[in-house]
Amino acid sequence: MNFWGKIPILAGVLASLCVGWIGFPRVIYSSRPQPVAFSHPVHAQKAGMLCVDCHAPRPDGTYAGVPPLSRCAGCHTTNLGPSAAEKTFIAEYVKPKREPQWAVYARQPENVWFSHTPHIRIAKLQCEECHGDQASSGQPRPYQEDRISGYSRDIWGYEAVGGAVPGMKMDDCIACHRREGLAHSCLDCHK
Amino acid sequence: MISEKKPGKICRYGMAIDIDKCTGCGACVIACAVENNVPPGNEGATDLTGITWLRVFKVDNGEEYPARQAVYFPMMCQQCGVETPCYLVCPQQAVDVDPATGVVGQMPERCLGCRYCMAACPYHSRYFNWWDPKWPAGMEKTLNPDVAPRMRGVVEKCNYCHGRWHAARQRAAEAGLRDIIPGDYAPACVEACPAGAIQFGDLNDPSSAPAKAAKDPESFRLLVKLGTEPKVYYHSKREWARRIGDPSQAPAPKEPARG
Amino acid sequence: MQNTRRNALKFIGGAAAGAVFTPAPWRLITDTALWSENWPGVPRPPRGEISARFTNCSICPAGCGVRARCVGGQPVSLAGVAGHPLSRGGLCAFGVAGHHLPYCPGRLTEGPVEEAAGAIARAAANCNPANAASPLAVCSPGETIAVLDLRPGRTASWTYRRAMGAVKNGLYLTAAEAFSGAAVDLAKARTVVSLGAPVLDGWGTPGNVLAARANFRLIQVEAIESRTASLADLWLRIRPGSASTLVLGIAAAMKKGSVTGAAAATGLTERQITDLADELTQHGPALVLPGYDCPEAWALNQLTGGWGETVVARQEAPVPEHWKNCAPVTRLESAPDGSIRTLIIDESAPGDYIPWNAIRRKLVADNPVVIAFAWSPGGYRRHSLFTLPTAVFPETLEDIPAATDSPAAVFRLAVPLVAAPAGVVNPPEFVAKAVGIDASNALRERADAIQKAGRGVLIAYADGRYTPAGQVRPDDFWKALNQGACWMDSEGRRTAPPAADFAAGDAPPADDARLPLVAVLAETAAATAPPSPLMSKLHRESNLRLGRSRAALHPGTARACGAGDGGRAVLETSLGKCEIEVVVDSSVPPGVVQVAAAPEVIDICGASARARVAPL
Amino acid sequence: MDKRFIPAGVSRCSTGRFLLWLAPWAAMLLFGLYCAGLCLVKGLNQTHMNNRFAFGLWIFLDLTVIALGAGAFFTGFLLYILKRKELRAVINSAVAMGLMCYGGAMAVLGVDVGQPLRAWFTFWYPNVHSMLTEVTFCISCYLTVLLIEYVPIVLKNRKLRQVPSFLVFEHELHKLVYVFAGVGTFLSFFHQGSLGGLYGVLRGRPFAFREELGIWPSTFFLFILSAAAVGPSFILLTTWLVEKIARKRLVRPQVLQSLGRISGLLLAAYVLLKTVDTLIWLGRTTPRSGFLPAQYYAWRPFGVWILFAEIALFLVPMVILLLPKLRARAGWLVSAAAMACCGVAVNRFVLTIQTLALPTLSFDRFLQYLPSWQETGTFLAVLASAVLVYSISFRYFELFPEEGDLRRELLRAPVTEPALAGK
Repeated sequence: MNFWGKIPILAGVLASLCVGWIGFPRVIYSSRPQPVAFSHPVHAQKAGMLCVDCHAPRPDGTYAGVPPLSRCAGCHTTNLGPSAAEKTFIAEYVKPKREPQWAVYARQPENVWFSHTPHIRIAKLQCEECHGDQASSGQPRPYQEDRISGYSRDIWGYEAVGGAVPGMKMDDCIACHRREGLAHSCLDCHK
Repeated sequence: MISEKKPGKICRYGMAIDIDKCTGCGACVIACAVENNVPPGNEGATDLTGITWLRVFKVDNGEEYPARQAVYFPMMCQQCGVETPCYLVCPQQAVDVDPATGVVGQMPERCLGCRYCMAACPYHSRYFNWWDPKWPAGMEKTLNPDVAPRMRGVVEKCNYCHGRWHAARQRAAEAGLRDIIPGDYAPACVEACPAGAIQFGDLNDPSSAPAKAAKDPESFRLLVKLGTEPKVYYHSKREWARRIGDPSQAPAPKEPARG
Repeated sequence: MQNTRRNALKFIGGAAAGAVFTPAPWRLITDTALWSENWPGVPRPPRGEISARFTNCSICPAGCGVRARCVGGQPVSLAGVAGHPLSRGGLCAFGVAGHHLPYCPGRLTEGPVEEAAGAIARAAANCNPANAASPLAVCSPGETIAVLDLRPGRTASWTYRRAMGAVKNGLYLTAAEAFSGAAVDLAKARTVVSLGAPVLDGWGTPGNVLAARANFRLIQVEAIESRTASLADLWLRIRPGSASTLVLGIAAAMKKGSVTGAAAATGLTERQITDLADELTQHGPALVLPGYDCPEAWALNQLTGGWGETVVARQEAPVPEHWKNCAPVTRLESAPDGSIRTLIIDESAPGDYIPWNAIRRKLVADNPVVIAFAWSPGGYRRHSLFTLPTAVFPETLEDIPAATDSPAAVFRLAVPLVAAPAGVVNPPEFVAKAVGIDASNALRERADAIQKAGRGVLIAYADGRYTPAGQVRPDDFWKALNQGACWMDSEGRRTAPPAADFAAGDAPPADDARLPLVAVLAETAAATAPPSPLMSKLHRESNLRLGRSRAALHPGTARACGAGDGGRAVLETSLGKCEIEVVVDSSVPPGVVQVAAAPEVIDICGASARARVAPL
Repeated sequence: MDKRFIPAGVSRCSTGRFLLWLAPWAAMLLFGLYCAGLCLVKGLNQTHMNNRFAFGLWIFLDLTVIALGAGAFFTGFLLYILKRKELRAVINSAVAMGLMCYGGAMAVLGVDVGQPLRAWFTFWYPNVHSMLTEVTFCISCYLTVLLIEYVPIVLKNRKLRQVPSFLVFEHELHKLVYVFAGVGTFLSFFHQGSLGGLYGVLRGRPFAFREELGIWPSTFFLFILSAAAVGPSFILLTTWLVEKIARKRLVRPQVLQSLGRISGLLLAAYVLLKTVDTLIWLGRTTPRSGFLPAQYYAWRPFGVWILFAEIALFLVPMVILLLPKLRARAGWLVSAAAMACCGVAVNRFVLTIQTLALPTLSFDRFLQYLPSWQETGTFLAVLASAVLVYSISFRYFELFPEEGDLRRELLRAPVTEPALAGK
């Protein structure tokens, strides 16, 4: 058939390429901001704190979860700075003793068994190696969640968040475990 | 995804079960279900559609009173070590045999529920989720965080309480060790048995109970002639009970007995 | 027109082709597969700090030591306490799932608290004329208010006795045990003859029994192939309900009397009976254990020489002096018929379930007031005017008296691992308050009294350390008990219990053409309380145990009744009928219907009764 | 009013009658879809399968229809590779039949698995040891081949061929038909074998387990042979059936007879090998795995009779089909073909259902299984959809290229008679 006959076909191809590459990735994730405009750099550089000052592991080395409000309130009894975020934090959370509902970027699916202990005590990994350099991450990224699977965007791995953090996808775990000769079976990490 | 260099100890976990000690109380069955977040049976569930990773069968010697005798057989996955039937047939690698522990693992999230593995298993120790898992209101608070609940339409089975294995490794790591501290890991049924009939250990370690059982002339394994090298050894002083392991000794078809 | 349509088709075709080269379709396939991991309705187990807490199981009188694995304070699994002097690390199937009880479907959480309190108060005031108009508790002289205690020997029991003592016409009733204050010492026994007692199936303290099992020869005398019968060294199958006759026969054989009658009644040969008698006398120390239907078998031990040896008197754990002036212990059957106006039944910690007609007989004819304390429906709730909800293990704070197989007195607490729902009442405190005495601190008072007596040792579960009670400060004693511990009395001089008489038990059920079968109770251990929902693993998902409202029949008998495996049917006795599900089982003797013990069943069957099974 | 779609030179019933014929099948299909929906939405608790009877009616159905569907590839193989030109008369019909069978099988498999959304994992994470992986790959590939082979038949439709580009496409495709036939033949041979292997590899089920020749259990090869042998019989049978229902001559008798002859020859080979295999299995394989052959047949209703019934259902048709005298008689020919089809059904039944019914542990019990109405309904849906699609194809496409010629001959015949007589 002649060139003009091909036009509709090409148009179709073009259309779906645009939708698939530009539209779709925006639509598939729902996004919500963190409750508080928490700034890691301020705490790390200005206050000169270490990761473990807030993200302290339990005695057995397991991760104790996002620090509770009480930990923040230890310092943030009153406004420590002029910023608006500071004011709202004190007013909305510290004063009424309301726990901020943090969204955890690195929350793995239910069937993943992960313990920080061997990764810290034996592999001697640094936080940054998996969580990325949060100390200079500035404003917290909005938490993005896959609309269908309900999983955090971060665990889709490096490429998914445009290199913002190192991979936390299964392939990334396996890659490292393979290097270390620790990949034996699915149940190494699944429960 | 089995890697070439394997640091750490290579185990072959197995069991030694003394059926002369077993009173069929069922504590192991319940402990197993509690440990592994197996839901209570659906209203429609029967002994053919329920989920019991560990099941206790009552077996009698086929005689009538007064010669009648019975033993109880705790049946869990026998963790076949060679030609593992379920592992070979799974079309999409939802089953694997861990070379470091010898445990046959089942990945519910990878399983598509074709049930080919169930047809392949000679011990019927694989179970299918015919219903959506349901717990009475509030009871889901008592679920074990070390084991992920399964969804409808997938196969599950005994994996020697893998949650406990993870926990033991966690404790080892706490002490800076790669290998599990000896004796720190045992499945729930072993811990629960009030008669101490179920013993657990590493077949590679000659001092372990299963390794000893493997040499004991009064020990036997079920359907061992199939050549799948099961890792569960049963022990009985009674000759008729030992013969049960071999179906060519099976009694003629008779009325069903409970179990 | 034709043309545009063709173009549209082309466009769609192109789009379809193009889509393949975008991430969209592939990502959608992946995501839907991932979604099936979080299938709606699959719960997420809560995470949290993992800790171990200790308590004692109060589901049955054994009171085994329990180690609870808790996540964020919530127990997620229970196990025995290794090295426990009595339970020896053992825990039965019911105990292993004990932490599910609060979530049993049908759990009671609300009840007519005020009305019940009023009724008790009025009755206690012995019909104050002011209330004469009220239909409740209008009692004439000679009528009484009574508490029926299904598990005597608890501190709660003392509170009830005090309460009833404070009431002018109060009565404290206990279940029809042959006698209390006696214990058996399995470790001493070489020969154990059980007349239907589920020795290896929940009798006494399972861990203790299994530990002693290797050292005694077990002879099970029972009509059905119970779990114990099938595992005993010797099983003597007798006619259902003929155990009492056999007891007398054995006694006669020991005195070299005639056993012909007994042989005829039980279906055993005379030889078997005389041999049994010889076993008891010659291979001592021997122990005779009574079953559900022949309490008088205790008395046999007086003839075997086991009296004071394998059956010993057990003194009770010390109690505060000021408790002692209280109502005496009255056995239910010795209470006059038609005398009780107001009856309070505490089944929050159940023992043996007493058939309702045995209780009903004692009540006044015209609208008696029955108040039941229960955490689950299905028990005496069916017969009571008021039912008050109570806490259940592991919500309760209560003590567990020594089990039958513990020669020494013990004191241990079932401590709350989870909070009880709002609206439940504490039965003893409730009754005490209603009659105007304060018992809110009874457990602590008891503990102090025990500690003050200075006898025995305190065994802490967390570290397994034994400390003489005398060396512990009262507060620490109480604290230790609340963190999971057991006080054990020191081994005193062995004394024989008071003499027991051969009170005739129930006669074997008379033949009845209309009722061709004999109903025999099975699974009598933990008969009253409904078990964890997870018990379906033993009841339905594997027929290891006979589930509630199920009855096992021999294939032949089933055919004769026209009942098929798994079919619904009606079990009928002279006392009534209830619906059952039939299980065909070749191990059941012909002519017998083996029915799982449950309140509604015990109400119509007792220990054994003539019955018929008719399919629905 | 649909006349313009009906192929030239053939007669078809009125639209009304056609719809009347479709109606009951459509109803059956709807019911079946409802049943399948129940199984998908409420889960497989709707079936009577259980942990012991993990496979049921559906797997039996799949194995059987795929064995019968083998008629498609084998006829193609005979026609295009072995150049049996007379089979051109039935090839289109055979392709349509194959499409029905394989399509149905795939659809049922989609309902049979507990998590259909994950079915594609088999392609992404295949386990090379698993026979089911082989089956899944081959069947889905061959289904595609069948579709491609079916396209020309559709495009040849009187109305569609008016579109010039379609005509070109159809022509191009037709040039490749030999390639597809070859590929299809290979795939089919392979997955028929894999289906046999499916049970033959079950070491845990001594009743099904067979020793290996090379890397495949003997059932692998037996299934190929039995499918190849019965395929032509099935085509023969269906063609005859269509003739009866449509009340028309569609092919020349020689075609059916040659189909029968081929079927007979292959049946002979099959019966021989099957017997040898059975003897080895009972005499060597079974004792080795600690079982007694007697145990297999100790349970009612599966007595030894089923073993002999299976063999007889192959033996008898073989004899009939090999004797030219009997083959010449339509009655004998067709009933022989029918018998062979039953034979393969019984064979698949024994391997699937009896295998699962038999206990392996000595204290285990024999099981009975009856499909639930939901299972049966889903099964009927496959049947109904097959009939529907085939009827439509038959009405609008040239499933039997010779039909037109045969009709013309018939019409001409009475005219010529008097003309001759006139001389």
